[in-house]
Amino acid sequence: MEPKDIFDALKARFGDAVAELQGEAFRPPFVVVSPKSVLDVARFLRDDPGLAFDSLMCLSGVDYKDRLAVAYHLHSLRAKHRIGIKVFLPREAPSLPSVDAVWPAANFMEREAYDMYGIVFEGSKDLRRILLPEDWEGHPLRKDYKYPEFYHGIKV
Amino acid sequence: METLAISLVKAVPVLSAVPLWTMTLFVMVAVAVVVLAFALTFEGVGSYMLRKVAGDIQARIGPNRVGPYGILQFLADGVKLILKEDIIPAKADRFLFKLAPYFVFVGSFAAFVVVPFGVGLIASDLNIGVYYVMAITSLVVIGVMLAGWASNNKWALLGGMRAAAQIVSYEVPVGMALMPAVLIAGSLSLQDIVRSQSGLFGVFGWNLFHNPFTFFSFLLYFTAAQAETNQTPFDLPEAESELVSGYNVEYSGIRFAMFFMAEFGDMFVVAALATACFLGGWNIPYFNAATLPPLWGNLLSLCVFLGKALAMVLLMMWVRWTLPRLRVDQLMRMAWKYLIPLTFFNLLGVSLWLLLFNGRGIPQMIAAVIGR
Amino acid sequence: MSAVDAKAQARTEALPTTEMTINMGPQHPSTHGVLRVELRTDGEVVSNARPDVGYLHRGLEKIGERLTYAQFMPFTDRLDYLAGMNCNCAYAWAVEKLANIEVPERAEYIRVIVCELNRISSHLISFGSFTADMGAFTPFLYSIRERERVNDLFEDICGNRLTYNYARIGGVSGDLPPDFIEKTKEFLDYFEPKIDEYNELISYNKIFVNRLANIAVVSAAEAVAYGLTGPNLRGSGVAFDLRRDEPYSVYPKLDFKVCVGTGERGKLGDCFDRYMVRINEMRESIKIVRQAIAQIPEGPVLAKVPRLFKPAAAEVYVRTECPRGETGFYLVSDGTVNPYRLKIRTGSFVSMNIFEPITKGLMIADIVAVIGSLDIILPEIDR
Amino acid sequence: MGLKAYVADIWDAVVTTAKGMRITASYGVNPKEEVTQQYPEERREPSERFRGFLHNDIKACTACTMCIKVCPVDCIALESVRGADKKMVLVSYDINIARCMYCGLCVEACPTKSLKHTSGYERASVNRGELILHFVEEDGNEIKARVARQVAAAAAKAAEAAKAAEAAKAEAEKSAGVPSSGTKAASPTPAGSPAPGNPGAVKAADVPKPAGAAATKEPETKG
Repeated sequence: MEPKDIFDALKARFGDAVAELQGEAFRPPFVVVSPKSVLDVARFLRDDPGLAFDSLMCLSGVDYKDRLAVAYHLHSLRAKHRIGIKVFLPREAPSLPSVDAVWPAANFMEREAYDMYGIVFEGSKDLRRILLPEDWEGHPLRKDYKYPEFYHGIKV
Repeated sequence: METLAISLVKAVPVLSAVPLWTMTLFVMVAVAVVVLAFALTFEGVGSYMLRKVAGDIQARIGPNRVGPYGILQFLADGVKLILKEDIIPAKADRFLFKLAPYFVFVGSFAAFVVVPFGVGLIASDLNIGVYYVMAITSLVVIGVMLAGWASNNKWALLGGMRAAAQIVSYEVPVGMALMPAVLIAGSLSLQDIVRSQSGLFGVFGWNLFHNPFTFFSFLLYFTAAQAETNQTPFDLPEAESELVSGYNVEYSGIRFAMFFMAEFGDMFVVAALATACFLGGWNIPYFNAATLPPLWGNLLSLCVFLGKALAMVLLMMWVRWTLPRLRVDQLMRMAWKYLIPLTFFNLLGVSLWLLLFNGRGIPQMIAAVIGR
Repeated sequence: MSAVDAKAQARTEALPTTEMTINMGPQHPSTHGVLRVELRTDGEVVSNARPDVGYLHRGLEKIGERLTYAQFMPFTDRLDYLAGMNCNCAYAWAVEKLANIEVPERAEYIRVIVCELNRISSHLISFGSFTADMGAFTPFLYSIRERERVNDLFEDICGNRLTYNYARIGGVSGDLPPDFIEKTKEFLDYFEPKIDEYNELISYNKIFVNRLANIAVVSAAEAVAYGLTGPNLRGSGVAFDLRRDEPYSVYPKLDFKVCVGTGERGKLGDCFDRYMVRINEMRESIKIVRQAIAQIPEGPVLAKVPRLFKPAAAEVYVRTECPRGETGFYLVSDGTVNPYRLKIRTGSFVSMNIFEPITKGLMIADIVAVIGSLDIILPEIDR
Repeated sequence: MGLKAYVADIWDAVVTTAKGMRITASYGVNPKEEVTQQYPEERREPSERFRGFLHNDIKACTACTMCIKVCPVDCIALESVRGADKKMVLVSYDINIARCMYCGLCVEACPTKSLKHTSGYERASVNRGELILHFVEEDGNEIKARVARQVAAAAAKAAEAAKAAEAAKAEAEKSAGVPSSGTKAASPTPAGSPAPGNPGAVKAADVPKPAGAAATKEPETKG
């Protein structure tokens, strides 16, 4: 199915929760979804026979200076098509429901997004820092991240 | 030992002033030192041979830096291990930690007593030879478990437990697989077993070809012995890739050297038993070594015996560098479900065979038919 | 419950045995790098194996945001150092798609040749270290001997044996040396019979099969749900290979079979299947390299790309088939010289995700088998 | 499990072990297979594209700082002064081979091909100072002083030439009445300081320079 049809299917199903289709400079194109309805959109995308997005290729946090975003790249092994889902989040307390119930692959990637951007995934099976030590302050990949001077007395 | 001591006193009359028991004690110590010297040199040569054979099999060279062709490598290792710092972990059980290597070394070295090196060359010809070896080698189990427990390290503990399970449960097939030789020779003493395979029938005098059951029990013995000495298909107690290094993970310096030497001591003892019980020990085919003057007779039989023993050690090394490692439960299943039933069935077979043909093997029967 | 069981039950309550927690790693002979697995075991049986990654985290994505597109290329070798060429080319393909750069035909063929040769050398290491973990030390040395010959080929072509830095945005850094084709043919002819030798030596060995069959079985649906890719996915019977299903570069012109797990020695999707997929994939790679050598055209090897080129502001997700699964680059460019966001999704990272659920109830020796069969490598996980 | 499976199990184990041992024996017996190279004695000839330590040919180098801009880890630092003839004179050119990752990007970016890889790879050392290769043997300050003198001399010559030109022009003006032009520009400040803004660059200044720059002669190209 073409991204346009996927977007229309989602728009028909979820109405205003699905904001817009970022089409032209985006390969694969992104469907922007509101944070609250991510879990339902995800479940629909996987269970709908026409869409059948059974494999989550990549889940990544992005920092667009004025707001954060979580980009999901989905692929369907059966229907052989791809789509991107983007969710914009405020910079202060970014949080959205976790999708590891829908795609178990998401757990490690969500933990990495939490570790690097501080995005909290509610309802996640096990949200801990994955790459950095547990007691590290700050989230390095944010644009406004300042290098800490010392870590446990070791000069960073 | 007394006969030796008395013959020594006769040779040197001035010694008669010394009471007899000190003389026998002196002779015993001398023999022990000679055998210990042989054991240590074998352990060095064995480790060199192991690494050279491994190198050959794995398309590489093996040690060739210390001494010509790397022969002195084991000396270098020995000196290094002696000079290395001997660390005892902080919370280790110090006394048991120090004690463990001695158990393991004694367990493996004491078995050299009954190894039949030559016609007259045996530390002491115990009439319970095979039974004695079975008993003394189980000392190693205590040593390994102590080492595992005392080094206060989870990996060592797991290694120790695995070693306990493995060595104990493989004692049974090893013992049973040696019984056919005892049945044929009618005595537990290793010298008698070797004499029963006298060389007059040439190679066919060996127990190996006595009857199909003994041939089969040789294979079983070889497999069980590979497990008894923690060789690769069964080297779970010090499985490098799983338990970091098993029970000797916290040992260093001279204590580690003792574990290392004990392992090669075990390997030689097991190979010696195999040659003695199945491959005709020091018998030279078609030739009776006893007819030679004592010095030459002993020397020749010693060489034949060492040749066969080293061949067995080589076979073990060859298997060691080919096969992967078993898992613990598969190890146990193999011991209790495969080796033990087979050895018992095999023992039954040998005894029935001896009953039916009242003690004569296939070669003897063929010889009788041809009318030798 | 019979009386005997009751008595046994009472005794166990009287002597409760607590579970032992062992730290396997981060310095451990068979964790293929700096991985710490927290094992909660009851004796040998593992009740929970929780991986802890991050010991090798160098912050490649943060570095990517500081460097220009061309300057980040040497860092991609450090992603999966056993398959440097694949990661180089993966990054190059991603940036070329982002900036719509045309790559000359000969450069594409060279990239396919070096990627497939690197796949062979990477699978050799995974085969060698896997058998070494299972206790057989000899095959490891045979695989290293073969890999040395591939390293020599790479040294001739790009000057380095491990961190190649060979691909460039728009092509490759240097053309093939004159005798490269002969040397490669000679290597392939030498290497092909060796695979059958490995199979005879270790793959179908009874002990090896017993250690791997029916261990950590991953069903096809589970594999897809957990996002497994590459040999781990195909080991569970899903015939999905990016080189064929999402063709890129000159792969459509080359014909090769996608090797899939067949449940040869146990249930479909066990450790043995994942292992056998890698062995068969080496044979396929030989076929691909032979065809690529035959069809390679003449021509330039590097398109004209300005050193500080500024791609248009766009977001692109490009993934390629690497030996350890799919390596995907999610590039966000804001029109400046440096990438705005450079997300690297790697196969080992996702394989590590499935490690905890599939190792419940296995023994310690099987944990080593699962790590080996998933063929994870830590720099790719921690980035 | 049945007797048949039991025997089949044993038979399979024996056969596969025997096959495996046949292969290990085949390698064990023929010594031709040994592939080990005795490193210190037999040295393997690296291929001619081998990327060893960098070597910069000072005479050809025009201090254009292209290599500094291209290096991902900022391990090259150079300091140069504009000479009398407007070309840049190298005061110091250092490469920190402890940071360098031998990626070869600088060699490709060097317009005059003065920076090349040698085939040397043996330079382990205990102190980090030795890992910084200084390609300019002469002491930095002497070069600066020399260049400053040349610039001053050139400026002085230019000034006289200008005065002479003015005098000539003055007469020409008396004869033609045209106003005289401006004086010469001030002497040029030393450009080419190491690329600003990369904190990691090893500036020649802060490198611990022992008395009289330790002129470590770079090994010739064939290591």
